[in-house]
Amino acid sequence: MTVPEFSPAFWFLAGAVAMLVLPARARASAFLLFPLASLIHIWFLPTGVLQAYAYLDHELILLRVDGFSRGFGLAFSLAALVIGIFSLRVTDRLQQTAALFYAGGSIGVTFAGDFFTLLIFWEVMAVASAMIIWAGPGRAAAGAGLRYLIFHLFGGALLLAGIVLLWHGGGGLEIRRFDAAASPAVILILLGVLVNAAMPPLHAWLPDSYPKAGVTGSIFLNAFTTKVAVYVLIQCFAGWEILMWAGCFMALYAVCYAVMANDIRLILSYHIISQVGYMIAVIGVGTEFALSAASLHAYNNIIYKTLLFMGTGVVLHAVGTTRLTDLGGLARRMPLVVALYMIGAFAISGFPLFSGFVSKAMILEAMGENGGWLVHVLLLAAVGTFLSVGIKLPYYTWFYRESGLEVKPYPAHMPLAMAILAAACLAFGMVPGWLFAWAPSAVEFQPYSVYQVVEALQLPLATFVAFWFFRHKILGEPKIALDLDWFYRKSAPLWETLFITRVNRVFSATQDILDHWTEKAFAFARNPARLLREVPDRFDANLQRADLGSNVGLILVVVVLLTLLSLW
Amino acid sequence: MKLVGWIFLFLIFAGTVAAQYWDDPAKFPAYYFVYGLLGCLLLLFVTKVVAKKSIMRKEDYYDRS
Amino acid sequence: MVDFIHDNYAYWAIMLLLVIGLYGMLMKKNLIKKLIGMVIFQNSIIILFVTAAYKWGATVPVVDPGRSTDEIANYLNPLPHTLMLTAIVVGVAIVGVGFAIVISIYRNFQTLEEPELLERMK
Amino acid sequence: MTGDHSVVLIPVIFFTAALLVPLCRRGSRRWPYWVALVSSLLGVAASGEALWRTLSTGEAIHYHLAGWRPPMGIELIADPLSAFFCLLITVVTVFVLWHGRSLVESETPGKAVPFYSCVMLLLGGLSGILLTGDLFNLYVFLEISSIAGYALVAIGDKRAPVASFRYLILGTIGASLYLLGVGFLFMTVGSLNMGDIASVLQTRAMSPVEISALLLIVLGIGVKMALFPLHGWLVDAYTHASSTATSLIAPIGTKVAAYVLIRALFYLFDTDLVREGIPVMNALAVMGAVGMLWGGVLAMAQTDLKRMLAFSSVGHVGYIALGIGLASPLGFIAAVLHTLNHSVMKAVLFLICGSLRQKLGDNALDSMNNSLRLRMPWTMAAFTLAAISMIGLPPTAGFFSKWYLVLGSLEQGKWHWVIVIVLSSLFSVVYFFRVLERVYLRPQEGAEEEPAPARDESRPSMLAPVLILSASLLLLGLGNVMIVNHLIRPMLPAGF
Repeated sequence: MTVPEFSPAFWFLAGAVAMLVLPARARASAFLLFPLASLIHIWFLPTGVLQAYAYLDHELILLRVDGFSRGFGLAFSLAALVIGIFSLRVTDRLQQTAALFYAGGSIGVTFAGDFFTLLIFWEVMAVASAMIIWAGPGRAAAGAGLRYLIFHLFGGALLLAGIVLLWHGGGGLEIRRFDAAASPAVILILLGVLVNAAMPPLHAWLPDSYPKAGVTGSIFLNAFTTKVAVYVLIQCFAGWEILMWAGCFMALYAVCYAVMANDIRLILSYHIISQVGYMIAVIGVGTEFALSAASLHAYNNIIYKTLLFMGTGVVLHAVGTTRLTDLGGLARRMPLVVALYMIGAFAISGFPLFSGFVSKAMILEAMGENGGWLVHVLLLAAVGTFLSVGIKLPYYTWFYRESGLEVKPYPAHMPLAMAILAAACLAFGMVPGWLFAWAPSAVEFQPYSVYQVVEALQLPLATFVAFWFFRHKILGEPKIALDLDWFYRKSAPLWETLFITRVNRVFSATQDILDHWTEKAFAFARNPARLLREVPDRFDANLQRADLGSNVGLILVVVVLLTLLSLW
Repeated sequence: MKLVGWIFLFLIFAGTVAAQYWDDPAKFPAYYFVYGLLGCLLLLFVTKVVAKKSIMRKEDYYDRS
Repeated sequence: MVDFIHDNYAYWAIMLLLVIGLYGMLMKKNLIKKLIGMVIFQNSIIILFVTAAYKWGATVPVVDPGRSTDEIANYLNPLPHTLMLTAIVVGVAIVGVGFAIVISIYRNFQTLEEPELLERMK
Repeated sequence: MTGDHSVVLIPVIFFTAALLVPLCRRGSRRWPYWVALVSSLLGVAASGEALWRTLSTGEAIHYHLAGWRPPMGIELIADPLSAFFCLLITVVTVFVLWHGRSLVESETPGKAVPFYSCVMLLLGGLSGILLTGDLFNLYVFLEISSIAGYALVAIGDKRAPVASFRYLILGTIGASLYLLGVGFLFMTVGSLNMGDIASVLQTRAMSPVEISALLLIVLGIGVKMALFPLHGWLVDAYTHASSTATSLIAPIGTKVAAYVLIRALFYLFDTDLVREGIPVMNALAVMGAVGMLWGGVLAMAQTDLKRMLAFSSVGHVGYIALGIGLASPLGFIAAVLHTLNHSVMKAVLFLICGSLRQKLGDNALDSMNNSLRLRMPWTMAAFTLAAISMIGLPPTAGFFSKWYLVLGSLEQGKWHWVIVIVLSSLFSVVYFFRVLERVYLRPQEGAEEEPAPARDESRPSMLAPVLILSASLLLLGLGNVMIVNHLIRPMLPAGF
């Protein structure tokens, strides 16, 4: 079957435009058409460079398909489709438009063949995702959205700088694997990508903003930005040994914060970082098997992470709060949601028979062969994952004690969307071959070895035992743990004074001084004795204007100066 | 938790130990259990004791200026 | 040196006019005086064109039986003079617009002294 | 002397309309407006036809006025560059007039007839500047358009006459400097026809008189273009003129001056000689760069939207000057592309200023808050798009001209310009996000008690041009490859 050869991102962009004109009633259902179209389109796309335009002295490649981009594209489209089902009740035009732009940007990056195209879709993603955060409730969302946007524009600037350097250095702009011998251009690109991958210390935007988006907003956000970054890392930076260390550090660092967090969406946000850490670590290994492991883990992650976020989304929708210290005892009121959530939780914790087990086993295998003792760091992170997502979150949310909160009914399409994803988790876990079919290269791997199963059972078992003995101590108090966003959030007034108020003052003073001295100079020319006159009032940007004579004088000075310079 | 649950968990544990021993007798059979237990305790110690003293703040920390 | 000054005396006069015009715009506070300075400045340039096109001993470009038409030096180039007619018209139009604006400034602020005007505009 | 009269038709249409407008005041009150609009549309058609013809044949169209051949007579020339600028200014005028139909009446009651007459005069003068092939004729058209400009600025608020007077004095100095330069050139070369002069100048080295002539022409036009230290008239004039007048003058006035600069530096004089012999190119680039920073900094300090945009104009004129100053094909492309983009962006922004002024009464930034987003969502969306384009984020139009500018600077290894461009983009992020933050995020005072403000969008005749222009920013951005290859590359002077 032949299909039109344009970037599937355009389905989403067309959808976003359609959202602008469609009436509210039709929007939510029409929303589903575009991811579906993209899904089918990607499924039938052949491999290779399919859509390219000559631009200046290089090519803009809008559509380049290989094993990785096909897999990521399918996963993104599926996520957008299922989240669309979950949010059938949403009527906010801004959010729906932004969501499609956002997904379109992600798919556009996935199929981009050169850095220039990538950059354009990258910025579309940044702006659209900021819009999604802004659609969240309250002032907290507004502030977090602005911080998020600034952070990502900064990341985009790093990327742009790297691309300009790359172009200037004569290296073509097509997306390719870079050698580990680092040039400034490549380092800048890496940093720009790592901002989106939420690599500590560039990660603070993620836990700051994701929990503040709306019910469906944070579900959307979790699926795309970081995974797109993972995709770019796979394509360009595979085999960079530093990523192995960075990824392990990232996985552990975020898990610690997740254990401390008191907000269930914050726990899951930190787990995005932690899971991306797994992928980055294995990208650092760089063998073909390792890259398959990274991408399969990313696909699984998109699926089960979305499932988990949907679970918390239902809680937020039904109860109105996501703080663990306020929740408890809700299981009887939403048993189906608890069951579906637990499937996701088991998947992320890597239980046998669930999808996470397969890809995690691949990661541990690849790391064990090449990374030495680093694999133990990942195991420790796995302990923390099960502790916070698998036990702490569900236990205090749905069991433990009666919170007495009122539970609003939630629409049936929410658990329906969750059920689709849960089915995928189970299917990929029980029949690993279905998962391997998505892999960019053929995978010869048997996850269900005694060694893997034993490890995957004993670790959570021990975690559960430890948790049970301390279960009354772990809940703690309604507090937050300071993360690196402290540096810019707490110091914002300082920066404002330093870079805005002061700078403004300096420049207004400069103008003041300039005005003053031109005035003085002409006053002096008129009557030298008047130099002793006092200074004019403070400068007001709106009202102060130099007199006409100063302007005429300025013209005269420029003419004379330039003529002298030229005729010298 | 009821006794039945604990017995069930112990059976799993015993099963894994046996399977591990059967697979590779040279290895310490409950290695991952011990590693998980110690790791979990370490995590709890770091996050609940050390962090509580250093980086935990009230929720309205950023709103107060 | 003296010759250089003497031979080009018309240009010195033009330079003087130009500087007077600039001085008026730069130093005078009254808007009318600034406008006068502008007119002087503009006219000095017009005179420059006229002067540059003048030739000693030449006559207007109307065929004169007493003068040979083969010798270019006998006749003036009429182009700059006619151009300057246009330039004068343009200048007059600008002065007209300038005066109209000055009147409306005076209506709005009751002054034509620039420092006072800037003060009242705040 | 062929039968094609479309070239001469463009100024003729406008001058005729300038006379027709006062004549038809006795008819319906709407007549002046329709005369102006229809003649602008005719202007669009004529210049579009000229542009299409010169692009398709690849040759400039020469029209000899009254049949007198140059160098005796005056000729009008439409080559891709001038025809493109003609099309640009007429199209912008159509949109501004469309938007201003009710605004002119409400903002300056009773002044509609002189207003439209002046607009037509302005357009006639500007199109004359663009089309003429004679340096003195250019001066005359320059002064015609300037006189109309002074009058347009004077039709504004209470302070407008003062702004207009300052504009008049400085503008006349600029024009006089230009005339002085033309005089010098005429004295040494003996012709006023651009083609003649070019053929003489490009065969020999320049004498000091010719160098001074070039400097005087560049600086005189620099005053009209509001190049950085010569920009004293611009800010007040844009702030105090009526909304429609500003949105007309701001996008096209300075751009036509930029055209004259391009014409003089790249077509009249030998570009290589200019670049090597005298520092005028570097001076242009430096003045442009300083202007970019200066305009950005002062724009950040403003508390009035219109004045802020005026300062940002100073900055963006700097981009064009920098592009010209690079004196390379990429710099040329950047300059022309930025003229196009900036015209459209500034038109959108100033038109929105007018819409806001009609609804809010003024343009003070302090009074803006998120009720605006609810009251005028479409207008604000257009504003956001234009602001993003001004900042220069892809894929909007503003990005690409900056991109070419960066490429042009890098090509010559001039890193400092890249830093300046990035810095000035950051400044524009700051001053535009100050506005966007207010419009989208800052809550109304006492918003809890009051109900959310109802939808109060400006009328369709004002909304439509704003939306079309801002949407075209995306088109210009996405189609920039086509524009550069098919439109701007044919303009490149022969030496490149």
